[in-house]
Amino acid sequence: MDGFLAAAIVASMPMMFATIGEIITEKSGLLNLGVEGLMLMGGIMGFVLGYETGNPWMAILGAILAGGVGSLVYAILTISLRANQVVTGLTLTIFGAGFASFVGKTYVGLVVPPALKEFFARIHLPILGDIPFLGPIFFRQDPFIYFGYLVVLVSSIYLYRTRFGLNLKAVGESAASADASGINVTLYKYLHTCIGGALCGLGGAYMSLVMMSSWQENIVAGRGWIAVALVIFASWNPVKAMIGSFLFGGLSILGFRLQSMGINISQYWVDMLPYAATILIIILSSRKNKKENQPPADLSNPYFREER
Amino acid sequence: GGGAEGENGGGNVSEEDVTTIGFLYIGPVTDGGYNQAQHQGTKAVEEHFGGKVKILYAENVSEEKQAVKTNAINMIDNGADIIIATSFGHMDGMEELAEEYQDKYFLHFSGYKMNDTNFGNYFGAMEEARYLSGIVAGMMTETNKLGYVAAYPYTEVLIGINSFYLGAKSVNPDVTMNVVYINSWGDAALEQSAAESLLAMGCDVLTQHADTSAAQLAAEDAGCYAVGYNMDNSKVAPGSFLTAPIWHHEAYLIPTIEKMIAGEYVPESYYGTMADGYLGLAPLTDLVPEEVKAKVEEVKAQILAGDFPIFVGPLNDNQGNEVVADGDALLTRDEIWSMEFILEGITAIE
Amino acid sequence: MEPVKAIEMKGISKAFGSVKANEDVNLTVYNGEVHALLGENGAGKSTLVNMLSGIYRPDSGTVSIYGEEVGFTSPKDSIAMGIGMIHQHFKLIDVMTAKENIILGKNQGLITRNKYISNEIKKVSDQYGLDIDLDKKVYNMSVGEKQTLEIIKVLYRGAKILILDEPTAVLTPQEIKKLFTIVRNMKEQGCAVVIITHKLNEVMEISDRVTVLRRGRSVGTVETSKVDTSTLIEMMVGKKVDLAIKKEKTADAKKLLLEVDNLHVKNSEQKYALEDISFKLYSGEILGVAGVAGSGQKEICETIAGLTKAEKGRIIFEGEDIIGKSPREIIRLGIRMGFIPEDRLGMGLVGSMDIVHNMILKDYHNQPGIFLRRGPSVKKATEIVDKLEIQTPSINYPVKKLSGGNIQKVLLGREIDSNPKVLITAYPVRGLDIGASYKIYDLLNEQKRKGVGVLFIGEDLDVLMDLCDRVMVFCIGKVAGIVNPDEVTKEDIGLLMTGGKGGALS
Amino acid sequence: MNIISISKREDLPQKKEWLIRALAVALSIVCAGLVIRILGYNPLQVIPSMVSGAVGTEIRLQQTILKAIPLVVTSLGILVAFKMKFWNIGGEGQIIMGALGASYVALNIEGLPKFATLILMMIAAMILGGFWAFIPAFFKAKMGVNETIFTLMLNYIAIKFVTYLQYGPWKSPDSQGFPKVATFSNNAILPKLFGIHIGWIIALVLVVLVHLFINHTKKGYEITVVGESQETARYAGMNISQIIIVATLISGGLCGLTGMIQASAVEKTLSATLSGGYGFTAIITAWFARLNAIAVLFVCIAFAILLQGGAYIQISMQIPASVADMIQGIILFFVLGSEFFLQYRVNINRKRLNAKEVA
Ligand SMILES: Nc1ncnc2c1ncn2[C@@H]1O[C@H](COP(=O)(O)OP(=O)(O)OP(=O)(O)O)[C@@H](O)[C@H]1O
Ligand SMILES: Nc1ncnc2c1ncn2[C@@H]1O[C@H](COP(=O)(O)OP(=O)(O)OP(=O)(O)O)[C@@H](O)[C@H]1O
Ligand SMILES: [Mg+2]
Ligand SMILES: [Mg+2]
Repeated sequence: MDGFLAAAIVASMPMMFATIGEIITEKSGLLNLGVEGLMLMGGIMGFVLGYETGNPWMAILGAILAGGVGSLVYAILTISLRANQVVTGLTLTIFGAGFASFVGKTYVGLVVPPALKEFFARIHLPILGDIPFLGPIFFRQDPFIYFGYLVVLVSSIYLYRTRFGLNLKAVGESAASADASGINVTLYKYLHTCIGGALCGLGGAYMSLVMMSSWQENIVAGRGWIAVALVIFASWNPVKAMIGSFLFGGLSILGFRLQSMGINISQYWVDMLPYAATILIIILSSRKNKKENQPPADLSNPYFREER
Repeated sequence: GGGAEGENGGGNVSEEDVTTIGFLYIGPVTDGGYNQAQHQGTKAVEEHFGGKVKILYAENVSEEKQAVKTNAINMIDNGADIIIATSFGHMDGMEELAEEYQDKYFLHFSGYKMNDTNFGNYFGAMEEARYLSGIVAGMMTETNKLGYVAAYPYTEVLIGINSFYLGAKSVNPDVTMNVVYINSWGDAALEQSAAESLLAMGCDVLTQHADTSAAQLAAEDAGCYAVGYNMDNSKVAPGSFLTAPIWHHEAYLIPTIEKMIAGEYVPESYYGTMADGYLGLAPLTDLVPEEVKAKVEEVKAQILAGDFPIFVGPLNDNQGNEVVADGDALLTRDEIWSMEFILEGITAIE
Repeated sequence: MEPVKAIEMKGISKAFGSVKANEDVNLTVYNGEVHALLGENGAGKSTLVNMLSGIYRPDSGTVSIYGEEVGFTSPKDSIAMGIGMIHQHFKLIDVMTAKENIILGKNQGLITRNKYISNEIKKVSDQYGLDIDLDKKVYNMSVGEKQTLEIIKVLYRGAKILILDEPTAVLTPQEIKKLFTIVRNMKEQGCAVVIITHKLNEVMEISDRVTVLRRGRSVGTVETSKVDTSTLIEMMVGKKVDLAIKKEKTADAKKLLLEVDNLHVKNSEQKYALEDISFKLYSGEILGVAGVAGSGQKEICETIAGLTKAEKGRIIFEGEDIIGKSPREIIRLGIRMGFIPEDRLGMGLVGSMDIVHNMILKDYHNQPGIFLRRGPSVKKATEIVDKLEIQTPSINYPVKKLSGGNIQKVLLGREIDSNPKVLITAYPVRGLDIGASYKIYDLLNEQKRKGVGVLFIGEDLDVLMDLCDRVMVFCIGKVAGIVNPDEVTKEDIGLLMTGGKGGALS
Repeated sequence: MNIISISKREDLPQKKEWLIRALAVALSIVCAGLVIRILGYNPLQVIPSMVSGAVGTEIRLQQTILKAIPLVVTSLGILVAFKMKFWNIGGEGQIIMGALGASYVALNIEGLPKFATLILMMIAAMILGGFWAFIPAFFKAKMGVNETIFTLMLNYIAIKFVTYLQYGPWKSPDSQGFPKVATFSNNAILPKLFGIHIGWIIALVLVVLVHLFINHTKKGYEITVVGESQETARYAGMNISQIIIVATLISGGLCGLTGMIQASAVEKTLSATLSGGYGFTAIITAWFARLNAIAVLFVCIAFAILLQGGAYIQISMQIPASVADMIQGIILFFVLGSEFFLQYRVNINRKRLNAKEVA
């Protein structure tokens, strides 16, 4: 059981990074549907830099840069040039997939160098790792996952406890009001879109560097889209995003566990389960129509100060 | 404009004695599995014919028929005389094109359709090589539990599962096997997750019938063994890779293309065997002890001799029903390809 | 001693595309002065002050604050210079608390320190005698509370120059009084205040000097004490006009049109928004509705129009009970009722559609067949544009691009065109300049003459008393009284609105 | 200060609008060329080859049109939903479900004349596709559930479901063990006209019908009003739930019809891959067409040229598919960016610039 849950956490990580990335992006009022493309770009650039340099930090840097630059393109188009966000996001997905596939051409099937493997090996955390039941699930994981926990923590504090988080929320709720309050709306939007993109890139890199420890064509396989859905599931809260990702990660490998234990339920139905569960949850969560659970009010509206 | 036409529409100006062959692949030719194996065959063809053939290929040709036909037509537009499509879902597209382009040849791998004039298909008795690789697995396992990562539950995959298990069982009567279907061909992460589930259940030798090397890598991480498929991946997963049942597509393609160039090809439904050299086993790696190698060689010799049926009765399915009676055997391709069962000793959903 | 020039704008021009919103405008405001900006709708008042708040940048001209020439590139720069702006439309974040709104965009360390900040805010609000619940969410606030919040927000930033763009448009007389106390308070502390309002009595009451804008140009600056309202109007419009509401008595044979009886309506939070409302509306009268904002005005309109479900009670229109009927059913019954909702673009009109397509909004479904016939509405649109003198490039122009007054005329025109027997209007002159407002009053009086029963929801008590035959006063969802304006004073009505006793009941 | 100022354009003359568009496309091609160069190919060969590969010969043009057909029909479906601000990104799933409906008829109903069979298939496709859009619409209308995610999730469920049918209960006994649904009988296959299946006629007719529907019918008017403001629709006495449901039924129905066309005319069977990404691409094309049905036709043809051109150079120049994807992405980025210059004017204030230099 704890083996399954530990594996569920691994399976959830790519989505968790991407979901939090998308939450931060959406908090600034931008709906970036290019998550899938950003994850692929981060995945390949992380892998290529890691593979070529053998340096895990370079790998991470590669992923962050790829996600950051990809979302910068999105930001320029949607923030400064006010292009439609949905269409730009879809285009980013097309581009990102092409980019990753092209750059990754000669890397498919290659395995990360030993230095990286070692760096990203599981670490049994002292004390925490020995907590009964929870320890083996949460605290005997790889450092990337610990970094993931940190991202949840830091982003929660950032969003809910700092003035930057407050300002960010204002930007997403009403760019015009935030602007009138003296907040640099454009800067906030750019910055958080790029941070969000970088996190998506890290989510992709987790797949290529740690989870698979090899590059495979189309490695992300739809997880970016799930992340977009999880944002709503999580009602823009990083902690809930983590829980949602765990749930989704768990559901995505549940069928395999059941199969290997010889429990006879059709994998086809199990395959549908995470999607059906997402639907169920967004239906349930929309019933208690709390204002705080709603999308940022200014989401996907372009802002131009002189416009009314 | 017109100038560009001449430059790149090379088809129209192709010299008489150069034959252009177009290959359609379902994935990238560097996938470390199915498509790379196909492409190795293609390169062998190119090498064999030297300058006499020109190869065109398209990767990631989805099984949407329009995509299949568009790619093939673009190849014909660029002078292709022979189109070879390599995924099951490409079949119907080939069938229609064969009708539309009577003066071109069409070949399809892993299907069953053909016509009398210009469209044939080819496939192989992979159960032979699977059986051999099963022997390796059966002898290498210590927990007596094998794990099998499979794409979808249907006949082709069932044949693989059962033949692999029979091979293992022939050398290890206590062996059992768990199968996990992932309902996908090329999703590496799913293959890996499935492999990890199997490892968690105590399986210590894995194999897969899906397109990537993820299961082998997962086995390596867990310190277990893996039998691959399609490709010799001894370099990808040196710590786990034992062997793999593999295709030698060139063994069929070279003579067939020769016939086509000569205009002597008569469509057939080719079903290659190890004896034909169409199928084989990747060299057993150093992880495999000598006695295993010897056993494999012994059975291989029998298979090559052509008198070693794989599915010999009595066989029960995992519901306890007799599926092949004592003294009976599945001998013909048709008999084998109506398989709908999973053998006793294998845990798998239906 | 020479007073300090807080603001000096010289030769300011600003164009939006081909629209010259400001042209060579000059404005000087001194410390310790309340300076009113006056002008018709679209004269360029908001544009001018928005250049002080850093929202717009002037195309040419100079802006000096305390004698120092500035070039604001964003509101941030303006705030830093001590300018606090209260915009025509609230700039608040709905889902945040009062406190969060106040500290938005302020530099004060990384982590928000709750206790400390609350105390700071308290200090400021006490200083000006303002009162606010810091933990209340904006979406739970009344308009008055929001206005107070905006002011505290500005004061908390230590603004020395306060700019108010039509702050009184949505306030009750009591709230306006409170606001003016704060303004005087600030003035006494040496701050400079710029205030924009269309209500001349307010200009006369609060300001020291007035600058008048006309069509983007500054017409001149005068001392308030040295002019009267008609002079100001003349400066604004450019010619002498006589503005007065002529209340006409119509023929005595009044017919009962609408009877509301024992009406109860709940709001979305399942509380009673309307409780035991009963009144009668006769033909040829204008029945005014007065009340503090949010006392049930919106609900009474929407319930009569069939948009909100009633808990119990009856609404009898010429003998027919229409309670529980949808708007479509009401129309089907042949009941001709016009409704001008409070939120013009949010409810009454489709902003992105042109005048033609807005004309058919309520009767398109009476057309036979599945196709939409435009012909009749083209004619109607042309007529209405003509008759109401709507300023628009063409009848095929999206209504949201029209100015507020013209938008209102389109809506009113459509509703009147349907020959209604009852006309419900909610705040029809909100945000309109005097000229436009009086045009609307004239139109309503014309309807009254034709025998229409008009229910007029208003906020300006002077207007209510001048225009209406009877005034129904709402207080927290109940009818506090129905009075004859000739027999009561403004103060009486004010008392009724706030639940105080007294006033002549009719 | 104020050296660059941006202002909204009033009414851009048509001529100038097209000039800017053309400029954007030209610029995007130049940039795509640059990228092609960086990737190690010769843009002077690649780009002309793309164009000639899409329209150079009759056969190529046919391929382009075959791609445009499903794109046009799906885009029209997406357009109807988007008009109402119902963000339907479930086109893929609706296509698949439509194909499923059509296939059910094709495989199970025998003995009807060809025409009747085809009509019945279309109806079934539109019902199932419509139903697949109706589910999220229902929840949106009744409970305000976010439709973007709902429709997206339903894509996956539809695809998994049809995969299940293909590998399970609907697997043809004649497919010799392979996972394949039976091929349709000739009765269930759309005929051809001028060498291309009559899906092109259907698409053209639908362009006109949808244009009429949106702009000239009462329902179309209602849909636009509801999209603009539900409050206004309520005020006007419209039955909002009913309008939402009708619009999504039409939207999903049109996507479903795409499924029927692809299943009947192209695949001639049901397969889980037949949606071919059209559901997503149609969002892009519908948007570029500014939700105008007539423009959809042209935008989709332009996009089909991009798709076919991309496929063609993969073969003719043996460029990987990924490069074609990247070129597509770059061109779209530029066109997206250029929209800005159609709506805004960027003024460079010379006077100030000079003043600054002097200072
Ligand atoms: N966003 C916009 N885009 C284009 N034109 C606009 C825009 N906003 C306003 N206008 C133009 O400005 C004119 C006046 O609009 P505005 O909303 O400023 O009215 P106003 O000055 O408030 O006048 P009033 O309230 O009396 O109607 C309109 O006729 C319209 O043409
Ligand atoms: N953001 C904008 N975009 C386009 N035009 C604008 C904009 N803001 C103002 N205008 C134009 O400038 C003119 C002046 O508008 P402004 O809002 O300053 O008028 P105002 O005097 O404040 O009117 P009101 O009394 O109605 O508030 C308007 O008529 C409008 O045409
Ligand atoms: Mg104004
Ligand atoms: Mg105005």
